[in-house]
Amino acid sequence: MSISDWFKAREARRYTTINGERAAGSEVPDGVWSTCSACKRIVYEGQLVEYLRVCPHCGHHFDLNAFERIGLLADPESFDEFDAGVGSTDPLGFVAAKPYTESLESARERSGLTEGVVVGRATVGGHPVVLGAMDFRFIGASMGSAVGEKIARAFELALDERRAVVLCTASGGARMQEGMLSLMQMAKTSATVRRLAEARLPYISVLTNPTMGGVTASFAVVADVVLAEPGALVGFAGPRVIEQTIKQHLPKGFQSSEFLLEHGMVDEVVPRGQLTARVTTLLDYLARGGERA
Amino acid sequence: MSISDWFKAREARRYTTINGERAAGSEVPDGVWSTCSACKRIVYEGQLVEYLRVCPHCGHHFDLNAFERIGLLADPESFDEFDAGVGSTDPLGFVAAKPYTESLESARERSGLTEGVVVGRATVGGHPVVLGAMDFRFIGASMGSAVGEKIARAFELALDERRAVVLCTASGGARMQEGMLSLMQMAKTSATVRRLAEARLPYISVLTNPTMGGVTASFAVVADVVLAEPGALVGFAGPRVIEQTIKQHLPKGFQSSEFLLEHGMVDEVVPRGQLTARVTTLLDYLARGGERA
Amino acid sequence: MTRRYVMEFERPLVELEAKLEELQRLDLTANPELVAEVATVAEEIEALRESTYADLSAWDRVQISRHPDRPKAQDYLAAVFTDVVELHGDRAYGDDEAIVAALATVDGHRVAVLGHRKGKNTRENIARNFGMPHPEGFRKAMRIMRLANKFGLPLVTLIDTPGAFPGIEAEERGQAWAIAESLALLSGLRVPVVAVGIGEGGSGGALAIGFGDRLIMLENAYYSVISPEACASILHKDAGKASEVATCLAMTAADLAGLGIVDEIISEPSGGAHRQPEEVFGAVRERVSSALTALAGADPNELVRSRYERLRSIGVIEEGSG
Amino acid sequence: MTRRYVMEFERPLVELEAKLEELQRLDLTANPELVAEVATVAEEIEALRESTYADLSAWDRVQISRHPDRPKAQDYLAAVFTDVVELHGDRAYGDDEAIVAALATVDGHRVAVLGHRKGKNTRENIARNFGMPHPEGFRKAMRIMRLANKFGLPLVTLIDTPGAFPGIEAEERGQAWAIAESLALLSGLRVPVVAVGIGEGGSGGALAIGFGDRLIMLENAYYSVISPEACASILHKDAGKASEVATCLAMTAADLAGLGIVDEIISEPSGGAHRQPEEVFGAVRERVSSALTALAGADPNELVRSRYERLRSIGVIEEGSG
Ligand SMILES: [Zn+2]
Ligand SMILES: [Zn+2]
Repeated sequence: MSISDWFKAREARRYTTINGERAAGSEVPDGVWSTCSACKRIVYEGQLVEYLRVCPHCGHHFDLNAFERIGLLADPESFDEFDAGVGSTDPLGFVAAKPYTESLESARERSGLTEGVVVGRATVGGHPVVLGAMDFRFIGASMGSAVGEKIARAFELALDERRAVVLCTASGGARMQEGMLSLMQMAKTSATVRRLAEARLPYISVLTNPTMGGVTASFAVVADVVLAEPGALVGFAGPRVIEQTIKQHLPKGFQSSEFLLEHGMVDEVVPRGQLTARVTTLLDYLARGGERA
Repeated sequence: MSISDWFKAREARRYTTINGERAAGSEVPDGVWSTCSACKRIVYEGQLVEYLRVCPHCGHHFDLNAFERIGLLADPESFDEFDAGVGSTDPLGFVAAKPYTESLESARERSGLTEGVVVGRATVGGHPVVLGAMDFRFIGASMGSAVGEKIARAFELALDERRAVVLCTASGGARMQEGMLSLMQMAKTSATVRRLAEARLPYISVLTNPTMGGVTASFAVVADVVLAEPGALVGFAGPRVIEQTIKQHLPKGFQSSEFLLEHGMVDEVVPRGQLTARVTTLLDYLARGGERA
Repeated sequence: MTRRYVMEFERPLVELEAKLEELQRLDLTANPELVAEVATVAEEIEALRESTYADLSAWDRVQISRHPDRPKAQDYLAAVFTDVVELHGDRAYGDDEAIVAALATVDGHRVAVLGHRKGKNTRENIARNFGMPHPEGFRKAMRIMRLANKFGLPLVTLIDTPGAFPGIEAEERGQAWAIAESLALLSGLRVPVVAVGIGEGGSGGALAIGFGDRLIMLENAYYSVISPEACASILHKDAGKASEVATCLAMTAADLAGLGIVDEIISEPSGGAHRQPEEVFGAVRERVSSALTALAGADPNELVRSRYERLRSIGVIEEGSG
Repeated sequence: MTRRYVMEFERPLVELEAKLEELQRLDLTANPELVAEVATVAEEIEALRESTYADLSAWDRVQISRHPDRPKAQDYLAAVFTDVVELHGDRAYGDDEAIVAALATVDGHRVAVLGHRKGKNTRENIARNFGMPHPEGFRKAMRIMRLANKFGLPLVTLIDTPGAFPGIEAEERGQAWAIAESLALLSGLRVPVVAVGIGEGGSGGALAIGFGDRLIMLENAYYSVISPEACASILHKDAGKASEVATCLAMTAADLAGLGIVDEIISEPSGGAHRQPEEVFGAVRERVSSALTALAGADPNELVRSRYERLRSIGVIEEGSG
């Protein structure tokens, strides 16, 4: 499936089409619209496309899926996916509430993806990169064997071909249905990042909403430059786990991108509209080094 | 002058000999004694020697001069001083309140030293090292050109002869009478430490009372293992400067060795009686590496 | 008498033992009819003890791994190692007592040691945060990893934590960042790394110091991507299903040996390591020493390469056409 | 009209200028006798202006270096550099606004930039702590030094701080440790380092990012082991003697060029850089670019060696017999 076909199919599923009923007191025409989860106002599809799925009223960044992210960053027609068929199996025969195999199946059906991350070769601002994006719709883009394997291969391929790596992360954490096989992906992916770093090839990560747990605590944050989208939730422990542990409510904005910036954890919070230009400029510095521009 | 001669001459000047008068209500015999600055109790010289100049009543560590420190750490007869004649001059013609040359002269007279640090070859627990100790009596063991030069040479010689470095620090900071020549010694000495580190030769520093300012913020703390004597005052800014800046009193124990341990800055607070054994054990690990003991 | 800590699965046994004790306190000469009963109960106890400790479930082992009397990292440091010098601090923020770092010698091998450190009592546990490190704990560990690397000291790690601490300050100071950096650093150390699971192996906080060229686990230690309670409350909305989930998660030493993640299992005395600690210390000393001997003299590039291959091979996937 | 900030040594001139302004406000056609006086005052002003700004003492220059309108690091970033991407944070504790870090391009040279950052007004100065970094500021700087080193980007530093902050939290988080580590790291970078003194060069907090392969200073910048006020209050028990002490400390660009510490001096417009910032920006661009061009392509080992020799040669000693 080409990216543009994929986009169309995806969007078709996503929009709510008004059937006669209108939101009370508002002037919604017949057509396609969404409700902003932050300001609760209605946003028309045309606006959303124009604003890269950022709410024109309040600036809230709607979640993007993997191919939307890639479409945003990759130079036109430059993305060439690899390892699209790599998927997790059910090595532990895991059944709790429902079988893991069922979760995998329904995730594949709903998303059209084999796993929670999409990786490929691309150029960004003309720089050859390995570009990857996680897709939260796939079991929360949790990292099991397949996500870990695809990330590891992405870094290895970048090392072989002397490319930079650009990753957009989004994940609920480790995929518990694969037990320790899943936890060990944290060490495995971090080890591949280290090898890229030793080769002095740049790695830029873009933390998007939400990036939590074992993904944050491994390959997501050990990049040369760490960017974050406005308002993304990023952290190690989930807010509910923390609240249960410390028996108190968390302050507003806790674990947001802006909170992380203040605490020294990310280089910059970059609005979506500026992201591609920013990544390009960073690659100008890091992928070409210090010779004259 | 041999160390033992030096010790005798030094001690002779240091003791207070009681002339008829006795401390009220105490049973002080004729003889040699000191008053502990921490608990104000009287300590007899015999006890002080036995306890390595640690108060037998309260454990307060009396300041030691450079040769006392060296005598404590070096294997008997192993210390061989170098660069004893290196001294600061007065490159800026500095006069404020009194001429710098006068300060240098009187420091030399009082201490019997040419400068605020003594360095030499030695063995410690059988390990060949470069051993150095600062002497607070010499203009507060402040770091001017000569202290910086002696420290730099100490690290260079250790590098040449593949020795470990063990330094006991004590300093009021940079020697302001040498202006920027003094400040630059911070960069110079830190650069020599870095070279030793690149050669994977160990450097152990022992922070003693007081170690402040430009000495703390350069060669004193960038050691592989940082030890501190109990109750030593160690920091960057002096307590009075901080109090003036923040307009409040400092908490008790602020900038003490124990405070630094709690805040992660030193590896261990080691009572003087255990120091030589501890440094020896550390050298066993670091100077010999990981082969079998 | 201190009340004995009773694990769930031991309860029937402990109740029977209590009954026996009660019987024995009676004057048996005055109650001759009880003599037989005492003998019967004693026999029952023997049988029950055997069955109780013979076929432990994953959840039983989780309880043993959390037993308050179970030997802790500092007990191993005292019993298995000699010439121990503890090193403190991350040189930036604090000294996290939930991580212990030391230079130490085991059976003649000079090494650096890192471990999660739980307390033996409430006071200690509060100081050590129940063995749950903050970021500065992992940063202290990284400092010691670099020291070991610099001076060619092999690294031995002792894994025993419920997990990295989930708290406000831990997040503020970059818990995820500290763990990730530790993983990357540990993967590239040019000295042998021997990791030993001695108790709890809770998620990322365990993994941060919990892998290497060898992974040895005590029989009743666990190592898991998530605590069974948390897993149960997410998947079943019922933490009470932890026992069931523990089995699914394949978190015991035996499970992990089956998955090729654990290299060696050290068997424990019946009932757990706390019953005969000396026996366990001896076994750990022997296994760690053997592993260090086997790894000694390895070319650093080869060590890093083979550790990478170890990690790289973990995971079960299928390759579809995409 | 905003009240103009007046430096001590400018006061006589400013008073005379005020007088002239007053005179000019009068109706000179009604007071023809004043015409001559206006001319006289104007002449006096010209003469006084020349003498005021001609022979500046060290203390005068200290005041210029602290002038609130003096161009700050961020002004240089905006005016001298292009394609600026600011990078934030130390990845461990915070983002210290008293240090600015960026990737930037100067006259075609892609570089990393570090600078002390003061504010332009009270609000900014509070956020930036008047340009006095905490340890996390130096740790951010170190992170960017490592980044520059990794990717072969030369480093340009802009020095402008009263000093590292002397406060409780700064000491708690290891102010001395952070500075010392920064000194050691900077000394060993395998990329060209060009340091530029643009304002205040206060002690260890300046030095932490304040030396390299070239040290360029603006004419009225200072660089000193201690502030003249602090030095005077220690040695004279009288901070009022700062003016006198400033001369003793040999802290001006000219003094330091004489000592061989400063390589180049960029002259400033009469009265200071704030009078004609564009002129200064142009000169800084040109000198930094020249220095980078001269250092470009140098062998990294040679760079580190020659930087070491530079540092190593600083100091004046006598070699006695001991
Ligand atoms: Zn909105
Ligand atoms: Zn005392």
